[in-house]
Amino acid sequence: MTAMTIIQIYVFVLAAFVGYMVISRVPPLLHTPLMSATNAISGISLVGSLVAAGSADHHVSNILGCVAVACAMVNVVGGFVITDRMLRMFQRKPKTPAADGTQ
Amino acid sequence: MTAMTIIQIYVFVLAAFVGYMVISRVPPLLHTPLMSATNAISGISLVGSLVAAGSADHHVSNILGCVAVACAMVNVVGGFVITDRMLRMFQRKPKTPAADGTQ
Amino acid sequence: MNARDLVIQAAYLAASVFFILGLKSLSHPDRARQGMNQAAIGMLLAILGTLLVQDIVTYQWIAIGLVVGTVIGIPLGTKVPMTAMPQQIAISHGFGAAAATLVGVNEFVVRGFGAGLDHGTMTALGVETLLGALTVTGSLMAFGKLQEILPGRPITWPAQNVSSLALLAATFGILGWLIVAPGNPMAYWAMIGLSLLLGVLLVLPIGGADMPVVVSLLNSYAGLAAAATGFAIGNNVLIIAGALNGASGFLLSILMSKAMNRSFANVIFGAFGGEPVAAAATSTAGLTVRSVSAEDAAVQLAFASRVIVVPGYGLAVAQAQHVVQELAELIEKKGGEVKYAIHPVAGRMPGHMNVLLAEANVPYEKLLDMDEINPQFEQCDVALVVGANDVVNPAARTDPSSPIYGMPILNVDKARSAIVLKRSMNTGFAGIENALFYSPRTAMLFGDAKASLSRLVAEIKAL
Amino acid sequence: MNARDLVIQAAYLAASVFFILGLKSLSHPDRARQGMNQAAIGMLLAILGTLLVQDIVTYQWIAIGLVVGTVIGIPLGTKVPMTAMPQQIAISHGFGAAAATLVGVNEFVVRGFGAGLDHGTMTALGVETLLGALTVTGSLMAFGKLQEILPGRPITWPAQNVSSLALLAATFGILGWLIVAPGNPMAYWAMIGLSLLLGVLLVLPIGGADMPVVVSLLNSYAGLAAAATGFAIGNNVLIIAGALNGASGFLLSILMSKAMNRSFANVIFGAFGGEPVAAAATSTAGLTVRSVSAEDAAVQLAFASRVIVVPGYGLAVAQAQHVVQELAELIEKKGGEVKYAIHPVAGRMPGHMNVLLAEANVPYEKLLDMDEINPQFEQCDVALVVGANDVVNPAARTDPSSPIYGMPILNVDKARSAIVLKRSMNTGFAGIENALFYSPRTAMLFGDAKASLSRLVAEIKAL
Amino acid sequence: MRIGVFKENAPREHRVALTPDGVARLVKAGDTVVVERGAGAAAFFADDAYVAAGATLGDASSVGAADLVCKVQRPAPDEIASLRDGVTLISFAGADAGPVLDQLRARHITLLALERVPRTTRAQAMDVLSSQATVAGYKAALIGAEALSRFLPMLTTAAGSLTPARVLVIGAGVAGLQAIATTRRLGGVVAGFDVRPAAAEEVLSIGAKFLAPEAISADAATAGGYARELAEEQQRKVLAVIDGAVAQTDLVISTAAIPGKPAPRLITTATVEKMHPGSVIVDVAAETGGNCELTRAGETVVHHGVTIIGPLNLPSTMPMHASQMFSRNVQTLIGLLRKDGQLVVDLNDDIVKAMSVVQ
Amino acid sequence: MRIGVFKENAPREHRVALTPDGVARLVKAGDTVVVERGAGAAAFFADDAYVAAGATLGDASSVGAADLVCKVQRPAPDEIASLRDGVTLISFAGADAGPVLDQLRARHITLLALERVPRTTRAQAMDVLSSQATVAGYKAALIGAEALSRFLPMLTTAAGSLTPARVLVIGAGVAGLQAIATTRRLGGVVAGFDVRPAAAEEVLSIGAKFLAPEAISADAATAGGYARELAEEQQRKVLAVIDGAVAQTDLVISTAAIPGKPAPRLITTATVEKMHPGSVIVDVAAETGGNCELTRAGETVVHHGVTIIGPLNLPSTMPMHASQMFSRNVQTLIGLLRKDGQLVVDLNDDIVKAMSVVQ
Ligand SMILES: NC(=O)c1ccc[n+]([C@@H]2O[C@H](COP(=O)([O-])OP(=O)(O)OC[C@H]3O[C@@H](n4cnc5c(N)ncnc54)[C@H](OP(=O)(O)O)[C@@H]3O)[C@@H](O)[C@H]2O)c1
Ligand SMILES: NC(=O)c1ccc[n+]([C@@H]2O[C@H](COP(=O)([O-])OP(=O)(O)OC[C@H]3O[C@@H](n4cnc5c(N)ncnc54)[C@H](OP(=O)(O)O)[C@@H]3O)[C@@H](O)[C@H]2O)c1
Ligand SMILES: NC(=O)c1ccc[n+]([C@@H]2O[C@H](COP(=O)([O-])OP(=O)(O)OC[C@H]3O[C@@H](n4cnc5c(N)ncnc54)[C@H](O)[C@@H]3O)[C@@H](O)[C@H]2O)c1
Ligand SMILES: NC(=O)c1ccc[n+]([C@@H]2O[C@H](COP(=O)([O-])OP(=O)(O)OC[C@H]3O[C@@H](n4cnc5c(N)ncnc54)[C@H](O)[C@@H]3O)[C@@H](O)[C@H]2O)c1
Repeated sequence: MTAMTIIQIYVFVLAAFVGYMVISRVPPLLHTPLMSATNAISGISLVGSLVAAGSADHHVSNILGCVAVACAMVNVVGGFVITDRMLRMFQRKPKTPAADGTQ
Repeated sequence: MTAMTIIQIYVFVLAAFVGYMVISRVPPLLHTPLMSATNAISGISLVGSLVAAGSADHHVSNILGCVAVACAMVNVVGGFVITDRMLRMFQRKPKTPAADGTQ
Repeated sequence: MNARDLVIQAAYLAASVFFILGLKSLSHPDRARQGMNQAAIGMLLAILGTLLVQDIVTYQWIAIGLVVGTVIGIPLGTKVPMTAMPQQIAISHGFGAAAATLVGVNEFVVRGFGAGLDHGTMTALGVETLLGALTVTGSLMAFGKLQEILPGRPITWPAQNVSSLALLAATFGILGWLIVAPGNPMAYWAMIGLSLLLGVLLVLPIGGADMPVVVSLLNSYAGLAAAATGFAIGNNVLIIAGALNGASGFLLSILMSKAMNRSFANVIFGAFGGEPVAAAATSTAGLTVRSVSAEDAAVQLAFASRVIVVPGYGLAVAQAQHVVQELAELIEKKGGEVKYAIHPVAGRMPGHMNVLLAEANVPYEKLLDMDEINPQFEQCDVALVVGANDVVNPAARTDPSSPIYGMPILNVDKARSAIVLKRSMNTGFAGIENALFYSPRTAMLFGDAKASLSRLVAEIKAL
Repeated sequence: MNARDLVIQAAYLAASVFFILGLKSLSHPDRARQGMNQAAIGMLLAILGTLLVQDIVTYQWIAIGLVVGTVIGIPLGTKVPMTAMPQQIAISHGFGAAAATLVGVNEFVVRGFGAGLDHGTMTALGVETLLGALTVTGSLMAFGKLQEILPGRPITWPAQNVSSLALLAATFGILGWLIVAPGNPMAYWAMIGLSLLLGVLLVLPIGGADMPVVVSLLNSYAGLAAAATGFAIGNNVLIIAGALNGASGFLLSILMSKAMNRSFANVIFGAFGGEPVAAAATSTAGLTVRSVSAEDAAVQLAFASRVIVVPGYGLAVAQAQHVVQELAELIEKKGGEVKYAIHPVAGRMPGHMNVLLAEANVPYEKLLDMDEINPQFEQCDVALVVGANDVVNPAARTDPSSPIYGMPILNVDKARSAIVLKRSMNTGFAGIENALFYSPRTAMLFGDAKASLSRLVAEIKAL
Repeated sequence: MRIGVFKENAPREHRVALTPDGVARLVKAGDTVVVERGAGAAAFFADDAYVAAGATLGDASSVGAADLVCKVQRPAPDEIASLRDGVTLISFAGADAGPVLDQLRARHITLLALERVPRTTRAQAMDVLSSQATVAGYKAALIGAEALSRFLPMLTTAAGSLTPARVLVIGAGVAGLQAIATTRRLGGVVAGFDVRPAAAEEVLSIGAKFLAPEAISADAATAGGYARELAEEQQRKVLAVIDGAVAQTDLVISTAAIPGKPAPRLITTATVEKMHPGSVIVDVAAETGGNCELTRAGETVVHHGVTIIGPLNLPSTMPMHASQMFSRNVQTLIGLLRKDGQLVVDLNDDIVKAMSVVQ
Repeated sequence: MRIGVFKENAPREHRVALTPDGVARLVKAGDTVVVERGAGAAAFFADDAYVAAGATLGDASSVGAADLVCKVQRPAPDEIASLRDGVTLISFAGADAGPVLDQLRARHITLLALERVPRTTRAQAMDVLSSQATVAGYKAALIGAEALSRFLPMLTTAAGSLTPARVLVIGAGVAGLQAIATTRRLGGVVAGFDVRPAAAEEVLSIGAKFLAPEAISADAATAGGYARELAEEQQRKVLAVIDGAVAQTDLVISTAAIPGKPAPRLITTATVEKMHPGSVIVDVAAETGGNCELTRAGETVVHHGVTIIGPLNLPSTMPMHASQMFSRNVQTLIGLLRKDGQLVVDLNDDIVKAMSVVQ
């Protein structure tokens, strides 16, 4: 195991901590939008796909990569669009100017 | 800048995030104990000092290192002991068995 | 390290920070939108950074992929009705996992079918492919269940327990073998096949009601697959985003199962469990009761414009008059409007509710009697029934054989939604069942009314 | 990478995780102790791991250092009275920062007085030394101020603004120069000297009351210095622990200044500011009033064993009777005991407090009249004065010229501590000043009583 | 349908069977209403208001000629004279009704007796006993508070601290619960007592204490929700509980009743003598003989410094609201009797059946 | 110091100047106390209790022979006869006290008049006016509630919804505030009214509304905290405000007073005629002429269906607690007069000075 791998494990562990802590106080209202947003983020495999699709190594890379890019892109685009629609429902209603009586 | 340094920066940023988030909901009651505990943790420079003190490179290293180890150790030991005393004050009092009348 | 690499790494670092900030904002209702935007910026930065990577020499395949993906992705996101969201997330997941799997396969293929891989990289690649493939089929199954293509009930088969465990063991066995001896394409393909099968078998035995939790768990797996990809190709943003996703998806599925009152263990080990747990209480007539958590009820109340509180004898027994008033004030502070519907015979003495609510200083103007309030239920977002039963029993309107037939009741069943606070499914004074509690628009929050109301207050304050 | 290195790295990773978990637990009152233990385990792992490092060949110097440090550290921690905690933390800090500085110096020296350093390492080393040295003298100054060796008031001097800024610029200028051309020992020593001076000048102009915030900020600097060391010698646990410390120390100092109602900007830029902000309201007699945040007051109440609530006319004006009762219930739920002290002439009509508290359903047994409650104030941890003024004015006992002289009062001034809820420093019915509000044992929580009480309730619930 | 409303001539009776508001609702439903002149005067409803509501005014005989006649108290012999033969009458039947019923039977008059409304959920809106007991309980609490020589609430003043009065309400039915609620509102420390098992929770549900839950007995309650007479053993237990409690009580309000029976004797002379001078007993059951041995109906007795009040016809002392509730009950009942605008006394209806004592 | 406690002989006076509890405290402080036989009987304090507290019982003449004599009402001529020459007397001086004072002066009797206790913070514990006004306000509210023909609280029942009664309390001094608090406790919708600026906040502070803050005037209050007579212009404004409010009011409790003057006339006959039949006015100021034109002291008048009650000596109708508070006030005052166990009437003390009307 190289020193690089070791430090990558550090990165992984720290990021996992961050992911865990960041979520720990989410109200149930946001469970679904959050799931949807993290779903969109999991489209990050797009990054790997791009490298594959753009490499000159092999033709098979290009094709597999291209399909992977398309798949990942569906995930990213679809995920964000769904999240957006969902969050639109949570726009806070404006405070109704209550006809305030005498105190 | 080497790839190693880059990834160390990642580690630094992620750890800083964790540090920030972990603290963000601390009640004022714990400000001082927490300050004291982080003070103890900042004695982590002991790690650097140990390496210096134990190295065979230079005699100056050994001496500087030895002083550094002593200083850092004061920090670590003093820090934890103070924290411990402080936290002892926060032992939750036992619930007084209230003489409960009829409801 | 050259300038181009520095730019890439800076973009990746920024992307990671944006992902973190985005997730952080997403867990707060007021900032959720902003959080989504931050996450999107992170994604954009990650993509742009990647496009600079030295290894990328040809852009045509990339362009094709991006266009095709966008063309499929947009309608997928926009056309679907809001009610079908969970299955859309599931399918969108499947695509992401497929991408991760393909990247793994590609890496395996171009490195001489594994021959050019060291043990470490093979580990990463293997985990990536395994989790990716499992997630693809798992997501499809979840989609099928949610879309009701597949039956929603847990599907079981003889020796399910043994067969699933065996399959799991086999899959991981092959993975171990591959790590020891990477250059073995047959083993690799076999592992992919088994993983695909595993995805199916893991999800089938889980009931439809648990699917959202499953989707979130698969999300976590997809994240871990991405992180593994990162290790395999040495890409930091993949590691970070993957780990973020892996951890938050995992926690989220725990939180979701808690909020939905499901057993998380049941979801994870559903495939290996014995009998799945019975889903919900069922009335004699075969209707089901929906129970709700205080958190969810709190959100519903906090965001409602019109709330009608229907107090009954249970309010009196719990002596919850002060808390209910506090809750009402809180909802009003959040912008909602709260009224109290006082049924003439609520409680056990004439004016019982009046006495209690006056004690809690509820202004008289907020107390409406039956005739005034009944037409307002249809416009009300939430009717909060606090320990009332007979006075909201639709049988009085509909069932001539009922002993309360003919008594005018409060039309809680006409409200857009109702939350009922009581301790159990026990009957009230008249001793008869109440169909309101089995209505799909009704959610039951079980527990002593005072305790439940206190929890609602605390939850709304925490929002 | 050999097995020894793997063990070291595993220890470091575990240490990092323990530090994180420890900090997390430390921010919850119930788990704080456990958190401290986790942090200590982390530290132990880090030390043990380091002792395995290949470069370490001789252990005698290490042993000497450890023994000397422990021998000094233990009495430092145990002998000091609890009231002197902040200065102890400051001094303990100074030692830690000195260690970091010395490690930096050593690294610089052994690498051929900087000649053998690349730009990156020099950057790390420079930052480490600068922050370390600054923290050493800064901590000593803070210690001096807290221990009252130095005057507590802000110390200023002519052209302070300009001189401090110039010094800062010079220090960082030299750092920049060193990074460009590392092999320059003179510059390095100069930078250390200037940094030491900077530490002095940055802390001197800040008032004694702000010292806890300064200590916490120096903590953050020490953390950053440690992280820089980590970069310089390529040690991950140093980077992580340092970053944790740097970020949490920074946030903590912001939180502390908020909780203490101080301006954080004033603390950071105190040395460059113009006039330091006036510390607190001062009575005509030159006494000062201590105002407290709702958070702090909440903690005080939540952990008190005996609380006496003293209601007055302000409670009635604010119509806060229901909230005060809610607060009392909450305190009792946390294990405290709450009583109400009813002064015969509190309010504006005979029995005014009785009417209100009965409305809020406060049990009669909890209402004690003056003769019963007065002997109990000495044992009471917190007296919570809600909008009362004349009835708790010690002038009635002590000042024969006062118009209320001779009236028996509630002995709130005898309580171990008092929190007073009122809107301003205005007088009550009798129109006279109240020395209680200027007592060092009294904290004022300004604002409408109902609003303040609601905040207290929310804060206690959030604990 | 023609409805008549009589004026009450009984002493101390200030209520009226239908208020102008009630009349207006009946007129709107298609009925015609004749009101005896001055019928509402004692309850502060002027004749003008009835006219404005759509009624016509008349004398007793024109009222008696209606299809359906409403009254509070059962008619006296001379009032029966003004009733048309075969008319339907809604009113209380009252105690010892035998001779009156015979007289009505002879005249073929149908009497729907208001105290016979069954205690079913559906009949609640016609339950005059409940509505009038509500008034009685409230009023009894006020009378007790007024008669007391001390404050009910606790008061901490410059002139010393006054302790709150301790109140005991015996019989936690409709009137008892209302008395508990009212004395609690005034700040008294209130305990309730009853023998029916359901009563304990109900007393707690208005925030009062329940005295001696151990004295409750399951067989004290009838299926209809009323209490029945106690077995001797049980009765002794109840007496002992009350006897033990009164010494710490400043105000006793007793409402215990058993339908159709004389009120149970729960407070003996010996018990009264254990009370502080200055204490007060309000015996709401005075009309049916009183829960206290010393009660004299309609009088106030002072025994050993304890004031024992035996009020009669409490609802009538609050005639406006008492009439309003009465009227609403009657009006709901009339709705039940109206079929296509005609009066139909349908003996298949369980409510009507239970109420018809003469037909 | 020898202290005497008279029995009250005035009609309707049931209080006693010192209760057994008060006597016990004085005895503990070293005084000797003589109590006239039967002095506490009307307030439910038996002679035995006095003896148990350390007093001796005596007749009027032995009481009159003490150093200091306590009484509630000013002594009638025959009672003065039983007083020793030169004795110090604590009691109310009452209205039109001229002849009595002359008589006392002639006998060299020092009178400390209880209505003259200044309104300073220090004197609050001796302020009999405040303590007795507390009782009066509470009692007025109960009397009003009792006299009303409707419920005070809102009630939603199977027999219809009853609206809460609207209450107006005029004069928000000690009695007025207590009346507001009590009617609010009972569930009324209460508004208060007064002319002193401080009153508005005080009314709000017990949760009631304040009627017409615009009618307040800064010069309506004296330095001592009392009200003064209003300028004509201001008076018109006040009358108009009240006139406008009563039509929506079910119960008026009026307590407006100006020390040493007849009560201000605030409710005219025309105003009364605007009220609903069945409404009630309780005029606590009846003793000093009444706030209402139609009030007759000690009587209950019904005008146009409105009941106007003019109660006399309200505190005396709650003799036990009224006496207890009175006694505590007197006892604190005695403490002020006791120097080394001797009676010293120190005219340098502002409280004593203010109270001494005859010396
Ligand atoms: N108002 C009157 O004058 C009067 C007089 C006599 C009878 N009644 C009758 O009483 C009934 C009144 O109707 P209602 O709807 O008010 O009451 P209800 O029908 O008796 O129902 C009350 C409900 O409250 C729940 N409950 C009891 N204690 C609770 C607690 N501590 N926390 C939460 N929930 C609690 C009970 O369910 P769980 O056990 O599951 O918690 C029960 O189902 C009518 O049938 C009416 O006819 C009225
Ligand atoms: N009880 C009686 O019978 C009676 C009758 C007449 C007079 N008095 C006199 O009244 C006084 C009573 O003493 P006390 O201590 O109860 O009252 P106080 O001395 O009048 O003081 C009340 C305090 O409450 C504060 N306050 C007012 N509104 C508030 C709000 N909304 N939120 C928070 N604080 C508020 C005011 O300070 P801020 O303005 O700074 O908020 C004020 O200093 C005595 O002097 C007594 O002699 C009593
Ligand atoms: N379902 C309905 O529609 C409905 C309507 C009205 C009343 N109710 C119920 O009917 C019940 C009785 O009503 P009510 O007030 O007219 O009854 P009531 O006037 O006949 O009796 C008053 C109370 O006295 C009690 N009592 C009798 N003997 C006693 C004894 N020896 N010791 C102590 N207490 C004794 C009874 O239990 C009752 O609670 C109540 O529970 C009430 O809630 C039901
Ligand atoms: N500081 C103290 O120790 C102390 C003690 C007791 C009372 N007080 C204060 O003294 C004040 C008056 O006390 P009181 O109740 O004995 O007064 P009171 O009995 O003399 O008068 C009753 C009320 O009538 C009001 N009033 C007079 N003319 C009026 C008019 N034309 N219209 C409307 N209202 C009118 C007065 O303002 C007063 O509030 C109160 O503010 C009370 O709080 C102070």
